[in-house]
Amino acid sequence: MKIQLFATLRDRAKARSIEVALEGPTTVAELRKVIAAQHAALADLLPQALVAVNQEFAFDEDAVGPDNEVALFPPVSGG
Amino acid sequence: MKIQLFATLRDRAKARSIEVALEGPTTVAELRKVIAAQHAALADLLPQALVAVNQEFAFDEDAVGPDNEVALFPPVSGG
Amino acid sequence: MNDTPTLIALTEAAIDLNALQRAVTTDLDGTVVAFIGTVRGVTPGAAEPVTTRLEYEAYAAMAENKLRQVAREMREKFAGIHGIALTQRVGEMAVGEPVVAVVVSCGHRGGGAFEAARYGIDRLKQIVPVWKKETRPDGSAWVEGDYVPARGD
Amino acid sequence: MNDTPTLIALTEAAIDLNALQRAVTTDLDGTVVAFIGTVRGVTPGAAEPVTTRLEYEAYAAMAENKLRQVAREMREKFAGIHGIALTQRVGEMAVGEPVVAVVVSCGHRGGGAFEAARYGIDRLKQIVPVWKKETRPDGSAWVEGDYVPARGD
Repeated sequence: MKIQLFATLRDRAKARSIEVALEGPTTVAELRKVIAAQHAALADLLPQALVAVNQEFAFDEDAVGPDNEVALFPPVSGG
Repeated sequence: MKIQLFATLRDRAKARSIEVALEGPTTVAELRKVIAAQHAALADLLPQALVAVNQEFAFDEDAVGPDNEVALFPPVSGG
Repeated sequence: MNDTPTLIALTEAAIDLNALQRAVTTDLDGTVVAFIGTVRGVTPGAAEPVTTRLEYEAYAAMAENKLRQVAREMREKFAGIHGIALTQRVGEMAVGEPVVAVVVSCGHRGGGAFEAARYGIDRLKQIVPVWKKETRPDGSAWVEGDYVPARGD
Repeated sequence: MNDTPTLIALTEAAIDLNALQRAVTTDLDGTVVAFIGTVRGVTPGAAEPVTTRLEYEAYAAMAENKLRQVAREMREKFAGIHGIALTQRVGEMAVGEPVVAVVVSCGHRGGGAFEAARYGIDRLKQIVPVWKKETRPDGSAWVEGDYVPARGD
């Protein structure tokens, strides 16, 4: 599945998105582990990173699957 | 001396200013009485009217004389 | 660069908020707060709820002095602010038009600009000699103010 | 006429405060309050006090949704307000330029527009997915946010 990246995470990955191999639906907590394992360059940024699923903030116990729109980014600093 | 008028007082007097005959320096309280006596049309508006002397709000016990810039107007309603 | 620009205007010209924002913003500022008073067309609950037009008159020389006094008081009470613009428009204005603007800059959003703008418009409505005449469908009348100045105002 | 206009914009265009004021002002309004966030050039006390430029990036689709959510929350908390405009600019901006605007109208100056504008910018900075990269004389770096969203944000 595709995961969009923003700000520090995009710079680190040198890409606007990454692909993650996922075997069916899982949780946000599991997804974080899968990303860290498959994209080592992002590993140290993941603990602080926020996950959005279908454009809403998502939390560790939330479900996430290949059909969702998923994004990974640092705490926001706009305004 | 000349007294500038604004808003309701100007409308009532049908003039931007009135002339008041004053025998030398006096107080704002006295000036109010003189105006009421010499310009009867303004008499009923005078109790609520504000007096400015040299562009500052003036109070009954303050001195005022023919050399001052004097204005008479209702409480402000700008903004 | 002047870190504390103060702009005072009593004018018949339309109020340009973009220009006022630029004028108050110094290099130290990340926040600008603007209060804008507009001509309200409908005042629910009022005896005559519909306003067609407002006409503003000022005692110009004193009004400019009192606008400067409001700016001084704002700086005394809100030490964190930098730029101040106080603009009072006079003449005839239609419903929806900006009549008065109090624009304040400061470093951060918690630096006092909100509070200073609120203080500024409250004081302006107390001590700046400006009066408005309201035109309603049934005629026109001066709007009565109610603040009686005290010594020091 | 719509008594509760809501304007949401995530845009590369310059912010036009005059247009935003007109857009939020209904016939019921005598007050408009605008918070404008600008690019601060100097932050005294910071390790690197001088900013040359800011570059803003957004997760656009989610940012627009979250701007709408901020507007909904403003209406829930401040029942007296009428119009709301929330504009976040993205792209490169120079010192002094407006980056974000929260503009609120209400009937009278005590009707909640000051409080709603303050609430709006606070929430925008918490939940709208936008990030800024700061260019200083010594290089550039992303500015770190510190708000961790909770369920419902």
